[in-house]
Amino acid sequence: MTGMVAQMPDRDRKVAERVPTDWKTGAMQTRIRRRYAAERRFRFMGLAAVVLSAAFLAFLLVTMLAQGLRGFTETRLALPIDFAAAGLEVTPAQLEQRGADAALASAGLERVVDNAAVAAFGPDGMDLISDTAWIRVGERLKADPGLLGGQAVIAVPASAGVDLAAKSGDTPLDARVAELRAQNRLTTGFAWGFLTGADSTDPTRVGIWGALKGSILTMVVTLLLAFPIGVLSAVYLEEYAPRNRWTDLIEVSINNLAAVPSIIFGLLGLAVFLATFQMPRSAALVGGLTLALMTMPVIVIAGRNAVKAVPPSIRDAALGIGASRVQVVFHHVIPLALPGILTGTIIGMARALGETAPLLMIGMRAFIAGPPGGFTSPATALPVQVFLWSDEVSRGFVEKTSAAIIVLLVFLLAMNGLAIYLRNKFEQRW
Amino acid sequence: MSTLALLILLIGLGIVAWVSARLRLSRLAGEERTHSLPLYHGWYVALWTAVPPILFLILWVNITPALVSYAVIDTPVAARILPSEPLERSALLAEARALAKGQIEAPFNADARLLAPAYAETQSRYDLGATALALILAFAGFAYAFTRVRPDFRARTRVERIVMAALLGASLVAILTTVGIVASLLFESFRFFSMVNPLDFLFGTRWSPQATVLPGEDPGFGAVPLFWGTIFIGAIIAMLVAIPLGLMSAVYLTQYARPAVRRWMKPILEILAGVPTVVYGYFAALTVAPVIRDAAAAIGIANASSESALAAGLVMGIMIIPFVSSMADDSIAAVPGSMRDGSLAMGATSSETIRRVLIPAALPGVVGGVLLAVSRAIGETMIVVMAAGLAANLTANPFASVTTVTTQIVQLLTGDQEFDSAKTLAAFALGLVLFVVTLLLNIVALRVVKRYREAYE
Amino acid sequence: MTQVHIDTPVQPDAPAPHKMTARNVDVFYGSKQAIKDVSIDVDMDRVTAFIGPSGCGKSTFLRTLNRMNDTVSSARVTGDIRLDGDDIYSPQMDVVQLRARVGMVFQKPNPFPKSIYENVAYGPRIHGLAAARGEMDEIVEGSLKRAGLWEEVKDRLSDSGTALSGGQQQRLCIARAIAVDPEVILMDEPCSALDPIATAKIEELIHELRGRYAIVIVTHNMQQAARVSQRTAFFHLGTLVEYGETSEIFTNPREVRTKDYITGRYG
Amino acid sequence: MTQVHIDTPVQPDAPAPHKMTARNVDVFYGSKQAIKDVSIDVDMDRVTAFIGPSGCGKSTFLRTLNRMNDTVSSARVTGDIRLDGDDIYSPQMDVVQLRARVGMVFQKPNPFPKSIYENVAYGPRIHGLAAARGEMDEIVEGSLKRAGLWEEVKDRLSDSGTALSGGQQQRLCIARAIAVDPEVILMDEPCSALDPIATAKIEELIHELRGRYAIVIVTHNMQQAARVSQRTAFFHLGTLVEYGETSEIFTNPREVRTKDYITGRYG
Amino acid sequence: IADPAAEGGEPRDRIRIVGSSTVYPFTTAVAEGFVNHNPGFEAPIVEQNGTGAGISLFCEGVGARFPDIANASRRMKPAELASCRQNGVTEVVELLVGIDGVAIAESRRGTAIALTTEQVYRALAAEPYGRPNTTRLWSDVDPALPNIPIVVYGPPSTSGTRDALVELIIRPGCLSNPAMVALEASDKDRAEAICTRLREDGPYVSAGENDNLIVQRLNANPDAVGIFGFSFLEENARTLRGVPINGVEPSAATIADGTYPGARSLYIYVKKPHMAAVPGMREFIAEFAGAWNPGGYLTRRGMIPAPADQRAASLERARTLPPLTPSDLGEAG
Ligand SMILES: Nc1ncnc2c1ncn2[C@@H]1O[C@H](COP(=O)(O)OP(=O)(O)OP(=O)(O)O)[C@@H](O)[C@H]1O
Ligand SMILES: Nc1ncnc2c1ncn2[C@@H]1O[C@H](COP(=O)(O)OP(=O)(O)OP(=O)(O)O)[C@@H](O)[C@H]1O
Ligand SMILES: [Mg+2]
Ligand SMILES: [Mg+2]
Repeated sequence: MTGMVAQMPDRDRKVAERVPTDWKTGAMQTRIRRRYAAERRFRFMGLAAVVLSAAFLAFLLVTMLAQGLRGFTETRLALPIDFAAAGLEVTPAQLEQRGADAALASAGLERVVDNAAVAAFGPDGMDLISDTAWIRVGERLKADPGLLGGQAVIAVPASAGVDLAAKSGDTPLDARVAELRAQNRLTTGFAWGFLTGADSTDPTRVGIWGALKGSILTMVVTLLLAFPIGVLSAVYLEEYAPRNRWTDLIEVSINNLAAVPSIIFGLLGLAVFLATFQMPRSAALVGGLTLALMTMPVIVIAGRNAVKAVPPSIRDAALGIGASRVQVVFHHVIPLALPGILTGTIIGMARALGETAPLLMIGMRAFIAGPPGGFTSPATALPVQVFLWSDEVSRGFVEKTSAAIIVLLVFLLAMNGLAIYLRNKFEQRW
Repeated sequence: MSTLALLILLIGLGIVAWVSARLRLSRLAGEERTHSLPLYHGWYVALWTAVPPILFLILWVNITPALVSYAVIDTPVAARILPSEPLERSALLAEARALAKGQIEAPFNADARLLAPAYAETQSRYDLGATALALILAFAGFAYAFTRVRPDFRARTRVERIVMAALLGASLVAILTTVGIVASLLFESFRFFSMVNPLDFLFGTRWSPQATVLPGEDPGFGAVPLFWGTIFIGAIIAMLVAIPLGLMSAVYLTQYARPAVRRWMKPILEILAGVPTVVYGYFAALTVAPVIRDAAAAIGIANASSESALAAGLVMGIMIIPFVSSMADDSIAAVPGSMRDGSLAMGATSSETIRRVLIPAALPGVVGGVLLAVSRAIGETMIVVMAAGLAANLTANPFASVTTVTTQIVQLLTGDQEFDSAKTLAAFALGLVLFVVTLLLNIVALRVVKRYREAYE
Repeated sequence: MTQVHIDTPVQPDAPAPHKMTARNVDVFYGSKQAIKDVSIDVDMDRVTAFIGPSGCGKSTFLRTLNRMNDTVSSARVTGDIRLDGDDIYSPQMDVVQLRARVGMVFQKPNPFPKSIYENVAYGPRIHGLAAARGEMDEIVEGSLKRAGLWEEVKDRLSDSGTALSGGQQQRLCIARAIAVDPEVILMDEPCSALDPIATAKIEELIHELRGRYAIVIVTHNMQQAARVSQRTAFFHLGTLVEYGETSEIFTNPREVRTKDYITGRYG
Repeated sequence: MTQVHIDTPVQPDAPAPHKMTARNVDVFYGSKQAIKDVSIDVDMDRVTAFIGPSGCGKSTFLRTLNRMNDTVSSARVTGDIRLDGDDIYSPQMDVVQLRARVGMVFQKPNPFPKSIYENVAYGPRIHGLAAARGEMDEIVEGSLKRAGLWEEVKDRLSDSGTALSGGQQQRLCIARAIAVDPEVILMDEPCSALDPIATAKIEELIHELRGRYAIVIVTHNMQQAARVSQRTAFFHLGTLVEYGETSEIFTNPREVRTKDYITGRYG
Repeated sequence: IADPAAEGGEPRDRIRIVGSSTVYPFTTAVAEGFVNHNPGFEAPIVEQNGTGAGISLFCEGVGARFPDIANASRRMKPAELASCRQNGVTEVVELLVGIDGVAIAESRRGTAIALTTEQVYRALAAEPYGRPNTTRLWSDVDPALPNIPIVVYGPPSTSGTRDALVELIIRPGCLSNPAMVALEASDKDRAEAICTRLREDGPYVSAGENDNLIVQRLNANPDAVGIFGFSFLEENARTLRGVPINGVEPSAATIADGTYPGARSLYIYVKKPHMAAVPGMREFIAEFAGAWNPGGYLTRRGMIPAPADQRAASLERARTLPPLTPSDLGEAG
C-alpha cells in the first residue's frame, strides 16, 4: 500500500493525456454498423448450421420413408383353385390337427397351386405367383377346411417380378402386369407377412420378425449384463473409489472402452467367446455379451455423471444423521441418479441396437430362415439384416431393405425419444 | 437332483436363514437397542448360508463333466470301445453323454449307445455327491453365522463389506475387458508378425493381401493406404463437414436460440448420432454416392468412382455432427458466465464475445471433443464398407475409392479365405493398430478436456 | 498468536464434565493446515457460537466434531476430541452411532426429496428407533413439534420436503436431526440462506432447544452470535483467537483482531 | 412503503444535471417483480453505494443501468433511465455504445483467459479506439496505472490474467473497464471475494477514481459503504427504503428498517 | 480341468452349412424350401465363408461341432480330400447341383466388344507373360479392339468370384501361351504368380462384394466392363449385355453346355455319417435334388441346370451316397 502511494505522481501525469472518446463521429458510426453486420452474419451462419444439420436428418428420414413404405405392401394375384378336382390327399380333419403343415406339404399342395396358376394365367403362370404362394393357400385352408371340397379364388402373393412391375414399372413384366390389372386380378395389400416372417431368399416372403426377435434377445442379454455392472461400477468409482493408481487405471479403461471402435469388440468376441469359451456361433447370447461389453462403459459414464449430479448436500444430510455410506448410496444417491442412469442406459442400448460390425465378426450374418428359438440358437439382428438385404441380388430387396430400416429407426427413435423425455422430465429437480 | 432344483433349494434355505436370524435377534435383544438393524443380521446369515454352496455349485458345474468323463473312461465298456484318437474319443463321449441326458435320439457313432448307461450311472452318483456337499456347506455356513447373531454384533459392517466387494468387482469388468481386447489382439498379431515383417506392414504402400506369403516377395501387406484412407475419410473429409457444422450449431443453440428452440433442436440433432451406421451406409451407397458421382461427372471429372471417399466422408461427417456439437456445447457452457458478462459489459457484441472470448476459452474442450469425434470416425465401419469401397488406393482425390482399416478387418474376416492364414491374422494386426491409435487419441483428448475443466473448477 | 487458555472463562464454580472436549486439534487438507492447535469445550444447556472471517476454518472445525470430515479424502485430523470422555477418533468408535449422537444442520437447507414424514422418519428408521408404525408417527410428530414446524405441516406430511419454503426446510432439517435424539447439535450457518423472518424463527427455536442439547452454531452474523449464544469462539486463519463468554467477547474483546473483526474493519 | 422523495438530500444548492437518472423503475423476472418503483440519481464525482439484505434487488437494479439485464431473457424493465438525458432503453440507444460508456466490474474477478495486455486491450480493440500499436500500448499502460496495477505487472504483461492474485485480478478488471474510457462505473460487490488487504487496495482505488467517473457500488459490508461512498441507497425486498447522504443514513436513519439492518437485526 | 468329452461339442438339432458365397443364394433357397416343406425341422444355418475356408472347416472332423455340408464353387482338391480323411472324415459325398457362370458384361449403351481369354488376361494381369502391364486402352491390348480406356469392375481379392475369374478365364488366357505352360513345368511358383495376379494400377477396379453396385457403375459408365455372377446379368438383362468370350456369349444355354469359358460347376459336399445323426439331412438333400431341375426354383434364381445325364448321376448319388475317393478327383482333375 505504501508502494502505491509512492507512484502516484507518475500516474497522474500520464493519465491526463487521453481525450474522451467521441461516439458520434462518422467513422465510429460506420464502425458500429460494420460490427452489427458482422454480428448478423455470424448469427446467420449459426442458424444455417443448425438448419443444414436438421435438413440432412429430415432428408435421410424422408428418403428412407419414401423408399421403404412400399416394402410394407405386397401385390396379390387372385388365383382360382379347384380343390375338389385337384386331388389333394388331405382330409379336413387332418387340417385341424397339429401336423397340418406337414400334411399339406406332403399332400402336394405346391403342385396343386402351380397347376392352378398355369391353368389360370397360362404357361407363364408359375412365374407370376410367388414360389411360396402355396403356403398362403395352405394357411387359408387351415383357416377354412371347408374349401377343400370345392373351388375358391384365393389372393396369393405375386412373384417378385410382378410385385416390382406393379409398384414401380420398368421391368420386363410391365405389359403382363398391365394386362392382369385390366382383368382386375391384381390387388395390393398390407404385407402382414413382413412383420411376422423371418429371412428368406424371396423378397415377397421375407419378414422382419426373425431379425427383430434376434435383436430383442440380444438386447435382453446386453441389458441384463451391462446395466447392473455399469451402475455398480459407476457408483463404486464415484462414491467409494480411493484416488490411486488402480482407480486411475479403471477410469482410463472405461473412458477408452467407450470410444474403442465397435469392430474391436467384435474381434474380442471372436477371440474370447467363440474361440476360447467355445460358445455357439451366431447366437444371440454371444452377440449380447459382446454388445454388453460395448455398452457397459457408456452406462458407467452416464451413471457417474448422474451420480455426480446428486447434490453433495443430500449425502451430507444423510451422513449427518448417521447413515452409513452404503445406506447413503442405496437410499439416496441411486434413487436420485436413476433417471440420469436410465437415460444413459437407453442411449447405450440404442447404440447397441444399431450396431452391426461386431455382430458380423461373431457370425451373426448367417442366413436363418426361422425366428431364433432362444438365446443360444442362431440369430441375426435388425441392422445385420439390413446389411445383408442391401447386398441381395433381387431388385425386390431394395424396398424391403428400406422397410427394415424404417422398423429399425422406429425403434431407435422411440428409444431416443424416451431418453429425451426422461432427461427433460427429471432434469435438475434440486 | 438337478442343478436348477438345487439352486432353488439353496435360495429357499437362504430365505429361511434370513427369517430365523431376525427372530433370534429379536429374542436376544428384547427391548435393547441393537448395533445393526435386524435386516442386516438377516442378510448376514442368509449370505453365509446361500453363497458358499452356490459358489461351490458353480465350480462343480464346471468341473463335474470332466470328472464324470474320466470316471466313464475308466469303466470296462469304455476301455473296450473307445477309439484312441482324441478327437473321435471326445466326440463319442459327448454323444454318450447327450444320449444319457436324453438330449439326442440318435448318435453319429453307434458305439455311443453302449457308453450311455455308464454315463447316466456315474452322473447320478456325482450329482448325489454334489447335493450332499452343497447342503453340508449351507448348514455349516448357517451355523457359523447364526451363532454370531447378537445385539452387539456388527452385522451391518459385514454386509456392507460384501456390498463393497461386489461394487469393486463390477468396476473390474472394465479392466478385464481391456485386458481381453489387448490379449486377443496381441496374440493373433504376434502370429501375423511372425509371417510378415512389422515394418513392411506399417510402412509398406501396397495393400493386396495374399493368403500365403511366398518368401522373397512383396506380401502386399503394406497398410499405409489403409491408414491414409482412414485418415482421409475420418479425419479430413468427415471433420471438414462436422467441425464447422457442429461448432456453429453449438454456438447458435447455446448463445442465440431461444430456450424453446434449444430444447427441441438439441435432441433432434442428437438423433443424427443415434441413427445406426448401417442406415447411413445404405443412404451413402444408394443416395449420396450416385449424386456425387453424377456431380463429379458434370464438372468434368472423368472416372469418378461411385464408391467415393467423399460420399463416405460426407455422410460420416453428418453422423459426427452431434459429437462435435455436444462437446462444443459443453465446453462453451463450462466457460463461466462471468466471462461472457465481462465481455458484454465492455460493449462487445455477442459474436465478438463468442469469437474472441468464449471460443478461445473453450478451445481445449472443443479440441478434445474433436479428437474424440475423430476417434469415433476412424473406428466407424459400416458406412465405409457400404459406401467407400475396398480399393486400397493411396490417393488424395476425394472422388476416388479408398478403403479404411475397419473395412479391411470386416473383409478379411468375413470374406472367402481360409482361417489361420496371414490374411485373417492381418485383421487382428489392423485391429491392434486401430486400438492403439484410439487409445492414444482418447488419452490425449481426455487430458486436454480434463486440464481445461480443472482450469475453471 | 497467543495461546488461549481455555479453562478460565468456562466454569468458575463447578467441575461439571463437558459434553465434548477438543484438545490441540489440527486439521490438514492434504498438506495445507486449515485448523491449528484448537482446544474448545462444548457443554450441555449452552449455545456455543463460532465466528470469524470467511475461510478461517469454522466449518472445518465444526465438521471434525462429528467426523463429517471423514468424507473428504484429503482431510486429516490430529489431536484429541472426546464425547462424554470417549475418543471419537478411536477405532472403537462407530461413526454411524457418533453421528446419530452428534447431529448436524447445514448452511443450505437440504431436505431429502421425499415426503416431509419420510424426511423426519429416515433417521429413526435406519437406526431402528421405532418398532411399530405408531411409534414412528409419534417420533415424527414430536420432532416436528419441537422444531416448531408441526402446526405448519401437519396436514401435508406426505408433501415433498423440498416444496417447503427455505425457512420451513431448515426447520425440517432441524426436526430431522432431532428425530434421532442426538446429544449435540452442530449448525453451520443455519440462517445464512434465509430471510429475516425465517431467521428470527430459527433463532427462537435455538433458544428453545438449548435446554435439551449442547448446540454449536457457526455464523457470519455477529449480531446473531450475540443474540443466540452464551459462549463465542473467534477463529482467524485457522487459529482460535479468542474464546469466552459471549457478553465479554462482544463488549470487551481481549484481542485486537477480535475487536477489528467485530467492528467491521475486515471480513 | 413510504414514497421516498429523492430530490431532497441530493443537491441543496445547484441544479447541475445528473449523470444518470432512474425514475420509477420496475424490473420483472418473468412474472416476479424484483424491483418496485425505484428512482435514483447518479452523479459525477460521487460514489453511490447500494446496500440491503441478500436478494433485495441491488444487483438487479445495478444491471439495469447498463442494460446487462438484456442478457437475461426473462427480465423486463419499465420506467425511465437516462444517461446524460438520453433514454437508455429507447430503440435509438445502441447498447454497445451504452456499455462502453457505462462500465461494469463484477463480484468475482473475471479476467479473460488471455494475457494481461490483451485483457486491457480487448475493449479498445473491439471499439477501435486505438489506431496503431503504439497507441494501444499507451492505453493499456494508462489504464493499468490508473488501476494501480502497473508497477506490479509491467514486467509480465504477457502472462495470463488468470495467474494474478484475486485482488490483482479485480484491479485488472477495473483497468479493463477504464480502458474504454467510460463515464460511469458500476461495481457489484467488487471486494466480497477478496481478503482484507486486497479490499483495502480496491477501496483506495475507488477513492482515486471518484474524481473522474460516476461510481456506483453494491456492497454487503456496511462498514465498506460507510468508508467509500458519499451517498447510500438502502434496498429491501425490491423497494428503495431510504436514499441519502451516507453520513446521514449511518448515523441517523429515518426508517426503522434501515436502522434494524444497519445494527444487524436482520440480513 | 479339461473335459475329455468337451471337444465334441453339444449335440445338434439343425443342419449347418458352410462354404462358397456363389452357392450360398441357392443353398439358402433350398434351406427355405426345406423348412416350408418339412415344417417339423429347424431351419438350417447357412454361412458364406468361401469355398476354401468352407471345405477346410468341413474337413475338420465328424461330429456335432463340425458342419454337415460344404458348398463349393469348384471341385474339392485331392489335397483337401486327403486332409478330410486325415481328420476322420472318410465318407464325403459329392453332389453336383448346377452350373454358374462368371459373366463379363457391359452397359447396353456402350460400344459392344467381344474378347478372348487371352485378351482379358493381357488387359488384367499384373505381369502379362512376365512383363509389366502397360496397357491403358483396349486398343493397346489388341488394335482390333475399340479405342476406349480399360475400366473393369471386378470382384475383390477376398471374393470367391475372383477365384473363379482367375481359374476360368485368366489362367487359361495365360496358359494359351506355350512359354507359360513350359514355365509352369519348371518354376511353378513363378508361373502361378504370372498367371494369377491381377493388376492393381487402376484399370482393374476391385469393387465391393456388393455386385449390385457394380451393376450401377456399369450403368453410369457405358465404357466400363464388369465381372460378376451370371445371375446378376440375368436379373439386369434390360440394362446390361454379356460380353462374348472366345466368341461365345454368356447365356443359360452356353453355360450349361460348357461352351462359355466362364462356366463352373457348383457342388455340395455332404458328410455321410451326419446323415443319420443330424435331423433333416435326408429331407434336405431330397429338397435340393427336387430344386435343381430345369424349371425348379433354383433355376428361377439364376442357377443353370446341369445337363440331364449329370443330373441323373447326381440324383443317384444323393440316393446311394457313395463316398468320394481320390481316384474320382484324379479322373476329374
Ligand atoms: N475439501 C477441502 N479441501 C481442501 N481445502 C479445503 C476444503 N474445505 C475447506 N478447505 C480450506 O480450508 C480452509 C477453511 O475452510 P472452511 O470451509 O472451514 O472455512 P469457513 O470458516 O467455514 O468459511 P466460510 O465462512 O466461507 O464458510 C479454507 O482455506 C478452505 O479453502
Ligand atoms: N435471472 C433471474 N431470474 C429470476 N429471478 C432472478 C434472477 N436474478 C435474480 N432474481 C431474483 O431477483 C431478486 C433480486 O435478486 P438480486 O440478485 O438482484 O439480489 P441482490 O440484492 O443482488 O442479492 P445478493 O446480495 O445476494 O447479491 C431475488 O429474489 C432473486 O431471486
Ligand atoms: Mg463455512
Ligand atoms: Mg447481488
